[in-house]
Amino acid sequence: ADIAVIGGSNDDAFWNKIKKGLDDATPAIVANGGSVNYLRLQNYDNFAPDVVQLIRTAISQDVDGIVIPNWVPEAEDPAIKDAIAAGITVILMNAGGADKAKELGAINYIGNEEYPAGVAGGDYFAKHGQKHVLCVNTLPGSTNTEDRCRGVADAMTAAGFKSEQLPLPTTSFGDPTAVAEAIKATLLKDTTIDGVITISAGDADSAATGIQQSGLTTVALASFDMNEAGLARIKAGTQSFAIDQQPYLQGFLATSLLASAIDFGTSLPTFPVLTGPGIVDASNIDATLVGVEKGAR
Amino acid sequence: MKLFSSLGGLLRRPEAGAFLGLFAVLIFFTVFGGLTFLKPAGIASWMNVAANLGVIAIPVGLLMIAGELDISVGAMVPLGAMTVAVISGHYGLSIWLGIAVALSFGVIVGLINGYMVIRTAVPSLIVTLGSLFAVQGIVLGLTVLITKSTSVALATEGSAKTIFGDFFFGGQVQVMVIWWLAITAAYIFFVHFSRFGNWIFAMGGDKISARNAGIPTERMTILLFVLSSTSAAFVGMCQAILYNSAQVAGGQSFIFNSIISVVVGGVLLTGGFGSIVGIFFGTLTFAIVTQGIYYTDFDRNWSSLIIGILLLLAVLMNNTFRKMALSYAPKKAVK
Amino acid sequence: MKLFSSLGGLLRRPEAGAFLGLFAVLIFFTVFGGLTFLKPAGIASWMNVAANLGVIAIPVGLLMIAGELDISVGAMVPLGAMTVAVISGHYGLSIWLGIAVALSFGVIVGLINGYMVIRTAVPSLIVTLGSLFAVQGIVLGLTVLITKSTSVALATEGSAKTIFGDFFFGGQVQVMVIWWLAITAAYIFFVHFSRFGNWIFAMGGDKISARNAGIPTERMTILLFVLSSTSAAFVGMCQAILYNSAQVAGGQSFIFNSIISVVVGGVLLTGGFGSIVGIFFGTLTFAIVTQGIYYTDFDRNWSSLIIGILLLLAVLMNNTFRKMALSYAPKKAVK
Amino acid sequence: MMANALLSLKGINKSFGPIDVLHDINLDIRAGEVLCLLGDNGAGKSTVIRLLSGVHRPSSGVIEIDGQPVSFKSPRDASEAGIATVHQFGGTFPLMSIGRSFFVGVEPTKGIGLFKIFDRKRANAIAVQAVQSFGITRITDGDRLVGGLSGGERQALAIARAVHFGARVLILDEPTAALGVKQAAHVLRIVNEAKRRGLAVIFITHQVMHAMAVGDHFAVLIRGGIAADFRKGERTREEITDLMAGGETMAGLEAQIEAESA
Amino acid sequence: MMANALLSLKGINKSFGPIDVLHDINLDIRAGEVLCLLGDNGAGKSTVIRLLSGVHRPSSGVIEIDGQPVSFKSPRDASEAGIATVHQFGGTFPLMSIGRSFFVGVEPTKGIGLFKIFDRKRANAIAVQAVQSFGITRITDGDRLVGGLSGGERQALAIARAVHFGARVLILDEPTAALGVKQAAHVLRIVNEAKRRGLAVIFITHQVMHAMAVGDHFAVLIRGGIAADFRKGERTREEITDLMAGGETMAGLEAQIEAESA
Ligand SMILES: Nc1ncnc2c1ncn2[C@@H]1O[C@H](COP(=O)(O)OP(=O)(O)OP(=O)(O)O)[C@@H](O)[C@H]1O
Ligand SMILES: Nc1ncnc2c1ncn2[C@@H]1O[C@H](COP(=O)(O)OP(=O)(O)OP(=O)(O)O)[C@@H](O)[C@H]1O
Ligand SMILES: [Mg+2]
Ligand SMILES: [Mg+2]
Repeated sequence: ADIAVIGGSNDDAFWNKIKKGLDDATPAIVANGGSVNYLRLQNYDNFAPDVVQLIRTAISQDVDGIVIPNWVPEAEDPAIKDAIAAGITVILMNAGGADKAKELGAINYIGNEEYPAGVAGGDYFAKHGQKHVLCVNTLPGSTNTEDRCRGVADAMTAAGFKSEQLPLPTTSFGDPTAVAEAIKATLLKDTTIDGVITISAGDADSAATGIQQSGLTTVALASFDMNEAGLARIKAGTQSFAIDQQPYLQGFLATSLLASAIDFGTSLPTFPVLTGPGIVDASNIDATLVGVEKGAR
Repeated sequence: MKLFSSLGGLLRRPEAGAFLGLFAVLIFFTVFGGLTFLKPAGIASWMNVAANLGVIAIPVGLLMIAGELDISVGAMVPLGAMTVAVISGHYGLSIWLGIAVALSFGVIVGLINGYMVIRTAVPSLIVTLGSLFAVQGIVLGLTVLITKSTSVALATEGSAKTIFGDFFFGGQVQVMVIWWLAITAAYIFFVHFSRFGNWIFAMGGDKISARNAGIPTERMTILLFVLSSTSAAFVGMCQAILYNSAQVAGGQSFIFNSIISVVVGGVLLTGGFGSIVGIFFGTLTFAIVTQGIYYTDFDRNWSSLIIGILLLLAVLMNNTFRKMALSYAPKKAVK
Repeated sequence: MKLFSSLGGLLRRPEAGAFLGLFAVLIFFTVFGGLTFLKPAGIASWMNVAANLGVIAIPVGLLMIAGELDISVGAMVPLGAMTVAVISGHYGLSIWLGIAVALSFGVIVGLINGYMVIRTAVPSLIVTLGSLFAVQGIVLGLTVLITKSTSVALATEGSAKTIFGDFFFGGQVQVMVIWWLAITAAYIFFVHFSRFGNWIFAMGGDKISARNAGIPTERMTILLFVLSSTSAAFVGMCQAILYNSAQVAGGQSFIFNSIISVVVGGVLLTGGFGSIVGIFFGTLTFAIVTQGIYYTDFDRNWSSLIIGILLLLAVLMNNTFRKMALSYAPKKAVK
Repeated sequence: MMANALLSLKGINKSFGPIDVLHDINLDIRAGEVLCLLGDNGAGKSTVIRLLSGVHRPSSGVIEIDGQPVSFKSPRDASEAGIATVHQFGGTFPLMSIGRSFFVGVEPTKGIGLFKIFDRKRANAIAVQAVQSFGITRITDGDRLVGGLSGGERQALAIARAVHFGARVLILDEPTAALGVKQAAHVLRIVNEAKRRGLAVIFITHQVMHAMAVGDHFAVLIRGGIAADFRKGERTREEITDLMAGGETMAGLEAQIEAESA
Repeated sequence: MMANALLSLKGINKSFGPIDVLHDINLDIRAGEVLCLLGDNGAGKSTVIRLLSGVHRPSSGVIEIDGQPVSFKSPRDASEAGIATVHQFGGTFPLMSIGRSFFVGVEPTKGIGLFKIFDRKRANAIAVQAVQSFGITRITDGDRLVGGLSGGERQALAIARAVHFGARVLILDEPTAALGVKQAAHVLRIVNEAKRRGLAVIFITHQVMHAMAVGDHFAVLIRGGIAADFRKGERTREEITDLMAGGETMAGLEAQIEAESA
């Protein structure tokens, strides 16, 4: 089957693991006479219109199936309906949820959700003794990053503690020093903060320096998603955990399930298929590192 | 109307190079992207992108011709989108009110930009940079204050949806394409046929001489800033209506993309030279390059590289072809 | 050396306005940010940001003085970081080799940019935009190809860490600050005291006359592009060593931030006028404005708005103060 | 017999910040007369012109038209009062076509209402004809870019423009400086023609011969003040030359140079 | 008695794309001689200059120095061969100081090795002195920006620069066009002085008087070709005037204008 996969910017570490997943699934699909085309956003600047544009592009290519993350339902739903109306099989991945998949007529939902991932992080903090957590958002205004911070905040509040967001202006996006210094300044200003969580793995590298600079060694660090340096910190004990949604599985499963459904009429009884949130901390770090070696985690 | 007297004259026009560049990338993607790229659905895919960009690129290009820059458009797109979403979505007021307010915000920011540029000696890059940040801050702050969220839904029905945010032609082509073509035609008239166009070119060529020649340079500058920020608010508003939702973030890519389209379209960065048709071709070229890549088999990890090289080649072709054409023109007899 | 003969002369210098702007934002944040902002840790916080930006802003400013633009720096920062991380982190080779290769990539991209600008008639904005995309594509493609990841860790010990990526002064101040100060001093000499500076100003003032005056404008243009992209690669490399990790994404903010710093520092966007000290003050101003906000009690959702307004005011103050000072200067006796 | 002044400057001073450029300038310009404004480099001639054409405003003093004080807020005000000026430099737009450059700000249009369109053909025809009437017959295509013209050709274009639009007062700041012998002669003829049509002309030149050929009335500026103000025939050529040189004795200058060169 | 040519043009043609600007130009310029290049606007005088100063390269033909063919790849090559040029427009940098503008490309330095620093004081002193030696005594501060000078002052600065650096050949393209009577006289004196020092001078002007005052040798360009080439005294002033006007009869021009003006 000819499959199109809509995805995030591919200089984004997270989406590269999804891409690894679908790349690994591709040979089997090609062997059955199909193809896989990854349509990725250039950036997240003009989010909703760009995503819809990609869905329309996929429809125009006469594919048999599309893997779609339903980030902005209000915007994407009409396009997804059009795709299904055009006879294309759709599977939702990474964002959307089971209810949405049923509503639209997609064959399944594979992934996790940002908000529960945030809640999982907040719970972890609350359980491990943090009372005031700062959620560093380098992309304020984006739905998915806002949801993450909101989840953390809700879980902390539910446990009787505090959490707030630190939105950074676009001038500091991609400048680790600016991010690190912003975190340091916030910690210096409010010394009750004892936990910091960043919306991406790269920002955690800056946050580690910011915390170290502030001299407040008791501040616990965590991140959404993970990278090599972050895992090294978890192993060394300078970062407490990372929230992982196992993107490799999302890409791999979504693509192969979709192709198999089209080519062989299979269908999975499990609905939805959840791949996260998983927590990576000192307890499971070594197994994770093996996957990292191969570019899947 | 006999506009060009010879091939040489034709190729000396500002849009000639842009056209050659457009032609080259079309060939490239037809070869590497295959037929789907040229099927109606494929064409719609880059036309839609070009239309949204093009409505903003033309006034940005006019400002560049007049010797100014406007980067605040990057914040005006979300402002336009958020305004209509908050008024007509969150508060549930009439969609027409939302549209009117969104557009008037565009006019107001444009007036502020324009006044600051003419009243102070601050370069327009910095003035509009200031308003870029300020408007971004206002959109984020107010939206969170009002809706406690950074994403607001909006459901539009009826004629407003049809006019501003729908698809036609088998659900493929955005109405924005029609707006873009109509607006382009209006600009062509305004810039190349009415007297105002002459004023814009004169302002970019030599602002002091233009003022000395009696051109109301200040009023024209303000007008152009109003045009660009209102156009950006218009595009944001239409996107919100089309996609039924508005986000606080976003729109920043319009800053660079519009400048790129304008310069690829043959407008001189330093002002005084360019054409609407050129900007039109430049926008199309840019849209084809960025969208066409999805129709090819190249590994997506390398797509930025390919876009970079193609853009460079398109602009290079501009210059080389034009030069070649000029020097191969028939020699005049020696007098 | 008696550099200025009067207050008027002092205020007519390109850096005077920048200095007043700097002074104003310092006061603002001392009032609203309180003491933490001025404690060593607070000062270090904006000095660190300024240093990383400043090393790139100065050569970008020199290019602007010479009438060119370089936006490819936005891709050179990750290129420098990734190169050293892949060579010395992923492959585990000597850190010095990583540093050498990172810097030579800077030189190579600079040479390519420079050659393309002088050999073709394509404006440097477009040339460096092409290389911005191309280098981004190469960094992404190669990194994923080699490491199967977009984020590479790097652990550096010993003298390389001390020289390029460490903190001093009680672990607060990045060594980059020392580099910045040293490099600024070198540039001040190079631009304002050696003959080369004169050439750069002449090129920006009137490139044809400069060439007619026998200045090797082409070699100077290439040199300046090499300087800017190597500086950006240098900053990226140092950041990778400091943060023990490199990402494929990022660095784009350096494009706008460096241009803003340069223009806030009093460099004319159209070339021919400016000063290194001005760029230095401009960079500091920008860093203070963006970092100072974290020391205040303003709601973070409004920080973009405050940054926008402060930047505008800083630049406005530049102009107003300078004008006022000039017109209040003592009148000469009527002859 | 002497008509009333069309344009008068009364006690005009002008300073740029601390620099005094003009002090106490009093001048009358009459219709049908040519005023030659003479003076050394930097004497302030162009500054006087800039005041009259609305580019700068006087620091003090009054400009009167037909005895009524006026205040030009912009060059547009001056051109609406019928004053057309060729400034010393500039006035043309290198990247615009000859026809468009000629009509900048006063474009001829055809059609009606909102759909008035710029009449390119007529603009080109008028511009080319106006330039050719200055003896520059090489220029036949109004679509050519101004940037491709020689220095003199460009100057002729600017003058042709002012003459074409000069309603009551025509101001020429060193119009013959870049012109060839033939073109300069044409400019002088045009000045005479304008005078005969009843325009007031202000003519700035550094060439005594050109000044003597057309001037009715001469004013000499020395360091920002009027050092002499006289009518045709009241001074000899040698006296005028000396005045133009800033009051220094220049008599026998040419002879002296001839003698020096061996 | 006639020395060998220092600089020769042999069969030079030049076209820009389809436009032929110069055809078959042959000229000899000797040390200690002033060649006046005359001709109408657009005749091609500046183009000849641009070939000699390395700005353009001839389409065909040879430039020789001391009988050796040379090929200037850039203006730098020409100035290294000892040719200093004041181009018709430009040559100064509005936003630079007088001292810096004067020495652009040939900055005086003090100190040694890597630490050679631009000698601002000396540059300013030399520049101010050179400009003042042209009679423009208003300029005393070498730190002033060029943009603030009057047209003539700027022109004087450019000429002063070329004279200062002119090693063997000094080329002046309409140097007196924007100058006052006094300053023009100074330029003519400077030309004579350069000639006496043994330099070859090429002088372009539209003013017969200036040409006759300094020229030893005259070449007249008409529409890109050499129409006449003669030495001092071989033609009358009237004949030269006619040639400068592109071959048209201009005799009695001034008389005619005088007569026209009533
Ligand atoms: N905007 C300005 N700011 C400061 N000084 C100025 C300005 N404009 C002119 N000046 C000065 O005023 C004096 C007179 O200048 P102006 O241009 O009027 O001279 P001019 O008589 O036209 O000379 P020229 O014959 O060389 O054209 C000069 O010394 C000049 O430097
Ligand atoms: N780069 C160029 N491209 C095309 N045509 C040119 C170029 N440079 C000059 N010309 C043309 O060549 C002719 C000669 O120009 P040139 O500048 O040499 O004249 P000139 O004799 O110096 O005139 P003037 O006395 O007005 O300065 C003109 O018709 C001009 O339009
Ligand atoms: Mg003047
Ligand atoms: Mg010439």
